[in-house]
Amino acid sequence: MKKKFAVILSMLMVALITLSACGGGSSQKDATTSADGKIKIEYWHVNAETQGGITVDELVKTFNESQDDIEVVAKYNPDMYKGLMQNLQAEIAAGNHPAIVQVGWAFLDYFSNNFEYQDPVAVNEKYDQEDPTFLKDNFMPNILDLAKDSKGNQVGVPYSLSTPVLYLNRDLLKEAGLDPAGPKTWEELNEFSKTIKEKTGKYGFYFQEPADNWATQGLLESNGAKFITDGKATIASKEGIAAYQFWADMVADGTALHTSWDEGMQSFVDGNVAMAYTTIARRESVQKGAQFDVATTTSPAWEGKEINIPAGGCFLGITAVDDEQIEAAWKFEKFLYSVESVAKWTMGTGYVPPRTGVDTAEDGLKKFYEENHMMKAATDQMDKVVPWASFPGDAGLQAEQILLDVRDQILGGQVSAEEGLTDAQNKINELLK
Amino acid sequence: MKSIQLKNIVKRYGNNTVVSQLNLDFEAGKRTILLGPSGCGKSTILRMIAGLEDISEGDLLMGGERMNDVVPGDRDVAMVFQNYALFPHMTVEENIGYALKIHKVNEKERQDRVSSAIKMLELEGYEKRTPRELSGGQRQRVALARAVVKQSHYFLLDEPLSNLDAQLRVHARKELLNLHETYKQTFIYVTHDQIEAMTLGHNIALLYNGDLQMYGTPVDFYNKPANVFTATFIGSPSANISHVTFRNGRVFIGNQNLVLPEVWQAHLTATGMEEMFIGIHPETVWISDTPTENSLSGLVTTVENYGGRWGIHIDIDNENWIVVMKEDVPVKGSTVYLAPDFKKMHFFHPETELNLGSPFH
Amino acid sequence: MKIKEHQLGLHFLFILTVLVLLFPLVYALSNSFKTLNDAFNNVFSLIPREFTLQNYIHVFTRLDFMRIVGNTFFISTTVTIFKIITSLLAAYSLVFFNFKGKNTLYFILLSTMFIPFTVTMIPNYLTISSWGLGDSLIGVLIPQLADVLGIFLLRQSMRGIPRSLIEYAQLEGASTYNIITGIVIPLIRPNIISTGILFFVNSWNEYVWPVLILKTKSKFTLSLALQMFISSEGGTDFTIAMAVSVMTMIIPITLYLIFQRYILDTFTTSGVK
Amino acid sequence: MQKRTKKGKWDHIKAFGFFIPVLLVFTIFVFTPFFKTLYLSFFEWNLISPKKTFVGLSNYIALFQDPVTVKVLSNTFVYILIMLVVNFIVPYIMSYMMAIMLKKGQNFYKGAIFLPYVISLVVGSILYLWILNPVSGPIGLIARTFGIRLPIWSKTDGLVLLILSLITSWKLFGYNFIVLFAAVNNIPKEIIEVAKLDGISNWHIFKDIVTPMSSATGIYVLIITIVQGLQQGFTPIKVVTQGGPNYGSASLTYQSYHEAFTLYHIGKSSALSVLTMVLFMVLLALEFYFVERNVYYEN
Repeated sequence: MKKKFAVILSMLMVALITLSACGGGSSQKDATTSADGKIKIEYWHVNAETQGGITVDELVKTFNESQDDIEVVAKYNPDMYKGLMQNLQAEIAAGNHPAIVQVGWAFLDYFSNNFEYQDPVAVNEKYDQEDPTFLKDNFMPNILDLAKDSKGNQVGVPYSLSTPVLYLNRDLLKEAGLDPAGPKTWEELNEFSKTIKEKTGKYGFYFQEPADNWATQGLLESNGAKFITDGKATIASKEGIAAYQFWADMVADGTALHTSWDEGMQSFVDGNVAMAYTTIARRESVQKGAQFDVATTTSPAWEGKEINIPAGGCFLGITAVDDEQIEAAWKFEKFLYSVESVAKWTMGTGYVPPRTGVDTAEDGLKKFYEENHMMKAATDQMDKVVPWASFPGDAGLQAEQILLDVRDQILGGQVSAEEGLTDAQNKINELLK
Repeated sequence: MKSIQLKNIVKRYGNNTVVSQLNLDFEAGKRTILLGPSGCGKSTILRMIAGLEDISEGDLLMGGERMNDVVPGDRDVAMVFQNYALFPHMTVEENIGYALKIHKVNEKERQDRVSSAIKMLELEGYEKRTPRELSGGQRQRVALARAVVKQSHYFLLDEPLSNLDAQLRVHARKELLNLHETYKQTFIYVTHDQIEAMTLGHNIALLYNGDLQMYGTPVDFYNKPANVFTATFIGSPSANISHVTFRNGRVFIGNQNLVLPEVWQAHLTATGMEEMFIGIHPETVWISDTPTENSLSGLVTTVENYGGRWGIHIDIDNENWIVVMKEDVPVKGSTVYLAPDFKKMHFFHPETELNLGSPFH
Repeated sequence: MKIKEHQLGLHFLFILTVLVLLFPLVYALSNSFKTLNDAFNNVFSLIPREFTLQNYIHVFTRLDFMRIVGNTFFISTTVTIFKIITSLLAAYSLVFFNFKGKNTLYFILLSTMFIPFTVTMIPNYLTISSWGLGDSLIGVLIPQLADVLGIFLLRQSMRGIPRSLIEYAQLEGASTYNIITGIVIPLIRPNIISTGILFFVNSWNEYVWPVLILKTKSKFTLSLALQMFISSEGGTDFTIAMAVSVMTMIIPITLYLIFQRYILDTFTTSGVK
Repeated sequence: MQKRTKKGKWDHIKAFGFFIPVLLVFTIFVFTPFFKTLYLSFFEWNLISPKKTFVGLSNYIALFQDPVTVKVLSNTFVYILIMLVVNFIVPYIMSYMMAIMLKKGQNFYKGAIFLPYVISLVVGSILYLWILNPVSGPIGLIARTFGIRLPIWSKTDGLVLLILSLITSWKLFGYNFIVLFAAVNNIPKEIIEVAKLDGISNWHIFKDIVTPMSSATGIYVLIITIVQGLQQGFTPIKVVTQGGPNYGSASLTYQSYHEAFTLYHIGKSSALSVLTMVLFMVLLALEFYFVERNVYYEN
């Protein structure tokens, strides 16, 4: 009897060990070549089903069908670019390398400082003998520059490009007797909001509050402030403070809603907020939920000033390390940047095409734009796009965090914009030393 | 049948010695009772024999073989637990057949043995019931059947009747006797009840604080208690013990004295002691309400009705005695005169409390 | 008369508690049958303005949902079986054997309940990855095996078994194997079942770890399926998320309803006796 | 027949052998990581860099100088406090009401109240995020019909702690309730009947008879509430507020997750985890002191 028991016990152990061993065999050994001898590369993305996940699958499928010796495996990373960066940290710490990853703009410098990556222009030249200048030929220099880090290295190629636009609930605007075309300036937006609050009792405005400062940068820099000047934080300039205080004042007098991104957009979509300033990537979800006459308009300007809005979204970085993988990664990347693929990407997500020649091409987006007026606001302002302020060095993420912390303090009314921003600026510059 | 011998057995839990240097023989085929108040170590001894407790020192011989390190399952003992230890998830039948199943006795024989045990203990008709559907008495019989069916040499019982009510207990005692007469195993029975011990035992081992107080037949226990403890433990009510002084052929109790018969005088003089304990069983004293020759006088403080017998509590110069009588009961507060039966009297050593012996035995 | 009012008040209190606790479930169910538009604009009504199965259809057509359920089921079942066996052995050892350092060992194991999972997360991720188990179902389930809850619960229930039953079996020569399979397991079967269900449900609801480990769609579990419809940038597709939530809840709730009595009994003895 | 003998140590070996599977997984996935975290708390590291810089105690010093630590600690204590009220005192009183006062419907209430315990807290958090949306959720809309604008709780210090605790309690309430109910229900009815005959009020019965007689379970639930609250409280924080506003809802557990996976301060995160563990260990010591030592288990 005891023997029987010992047998069972040891079977249990063996099962445990083999379970782990088997798992290892299937997922690890052939990470680079699949069973049929194909080169297998991983494409890491953040695109949930509501944000282009469907299109990613289509694109990968099309590409794999067109290739005999390369197989792309798309890997979804939850929790956006931050989540992807977390997973990448851990994966690389464990000694594995995906081939292509989406890197959020806020992580540009962090990525280039901490990860091994391939300069896409160099890869283009080295591995694509037929078309060694593909990137230079098809990308506007200012767009390609978005993916340069603070030291001037080309870290990747812009892929998902978004800009913040102003969403309008035209029904509410009309109800309050306002121009349904929406405000053109921030000052006007303030007036609109006050009227809406008085006439309808609802919130006039919601300014997006995600875990980054992308739209905030647009608000401040359009007023003439600069997040970063010569590698130092300069956010607490007169203009920066004024713009921030403007937002805080709207929250304080109850015309603007101060809440989390999802809740804020929920309230816009169900008609409790008249105007929302957020990314064009939300277009589809807003359109699907809204029961009212919804429209978008270009980012408001400050009276008499130029609009400066940062590019949102991500670039593609090549993290493959051996030649075979890099070459395969390039082939896939080139496929993603073809006119057809980019068009598909825009239609599936609402991101603005990063390369030239897509907007007007018949097989591109011409028809799509004609049917989707809401996209127009985003494409119209592409010439105003500036790089996302990415603080240099290892402390960049913490600098970003300091700005997020101060946002809650200022909007919550605990400190004035002047105090908050000055303090944040000092802290960041202390870190950047 | 085989005997069990304990040789210099010691049981310790940490620094706490529960059984010290115990030597005991359990005669083959005889019923031996381990008797004693709770905490005296009697159950521990039983469990050591069964192998459920390790033996700290000494030898356990079963059938002449040293068994200290043999696993319980191979000691060939059947045991009945105080709470019966019936498996609640098995039927009566399954419970009884469990041991046979474990020992891989073949199906046919198993059935035969189980059904004969069931018949023997009058459990027919209850085969398919689970223990919780049985009465206390029935459960006790299942536990017995379970032990019987094993046909082992040794039969250990740990207070098997303590969960039964008084009437059932008498019946169950008789049943146990019948069982043993049939199978004649070496039978060890743990109890704190002296009546059970007296009625069931061929031999009784009385324990107190892990020490053997007396080993003997039930008759010896009453007639020749080995020491004060034994005298007070046996009998209901137990023996009256008083400190006395023996001088000039008399024993002095308080301010009174009794003249001892000559045989006693000689016997006690030979011990050379003056101070000692006297032990007198309550049934061995005559009481009268008029003064008699060579008697003690005392005041009746309480009269208890035992049903057909009375217990008379008497204060003899601050010594409290109990006397049992059947008729002519004195009333509370009256003065009575006590004349003990000198043949049934015991004297004990003042320090060791050992029986000083009797010239009548 | 005072007594009656008193009972009424009590019932009111308990019904209110039940409503508060169960409202989210009803809300999820109701919204999973609404269109997104309906969900945004018809907040109050628990009955959809236009009843739609679109959310469920979407989930099933867009995702290989049966596979996702299968993956989750595989992980939860495996975790449950292994944990029941290992916990049973450990608990048996704690209750019915005496050995040096037993209490210390139990103390140490019990104290792991108090280790915040953030402590073990990073090193475990590295371990799993270095074994080549990143992005695999096995990688998701293995670390879940280190859980003291089962030892705790089964130890409690085994303590309820009268020692004499085990002693009797030993006396009859039953081996440890016989005792465990023939006596201990049948006697505490309800506790084993409910502990198993708890393991299953906890593993089923596991969130942070699978989301950290899994990346390939064919290996997704329900937690990731839910995550797929929540994106900060693209927005949350609320009604689809609700459909996924309902699908996620169905199995634990069904199990609970079937074995409710066992589960409640086990927990009523998991306290301190 | 050859008799098997107890081979002195065999039982010990078997007893220990039964622990091998458990010890194996615990060693790999709990004990080793535990010491690794302790080790990492003395380094500065970002999880991927091949270079770990030994910094001695400076991570700990930085923690003690950081005002955020103070805030997170005080949040944690507020969470604990709210949990104790909502998840310990309330179910204690309610279990008394059910066991002693309520005459009918016990089984239904028990079953229904326990139900959320089997449901994912992630699902619960998402649901409550919608239901409790102060502008657009059902409660917010009702309030508005009365002309009240609810505070935006997710951005309001203090209030955010309360709401997140309530969300966590939604899942854990049932378990605590059931366990406490069992303890209260196990008190011999005669004792309470005698008290009622003597005209003692329900409150006094609860305070003077029920609480002391169920105190062992009471303390167990008390400690489980604190610890589970802290562990499970992580989920709604992560799903709903990500620690905001300005660390207004971050607990110790969340903060060490945040330091590690948002800022990649592995050293500082580890130090914070160690600090959290010390806190937990104190609670555990209390648990053993009160529950395991002072309680007599019948064999």
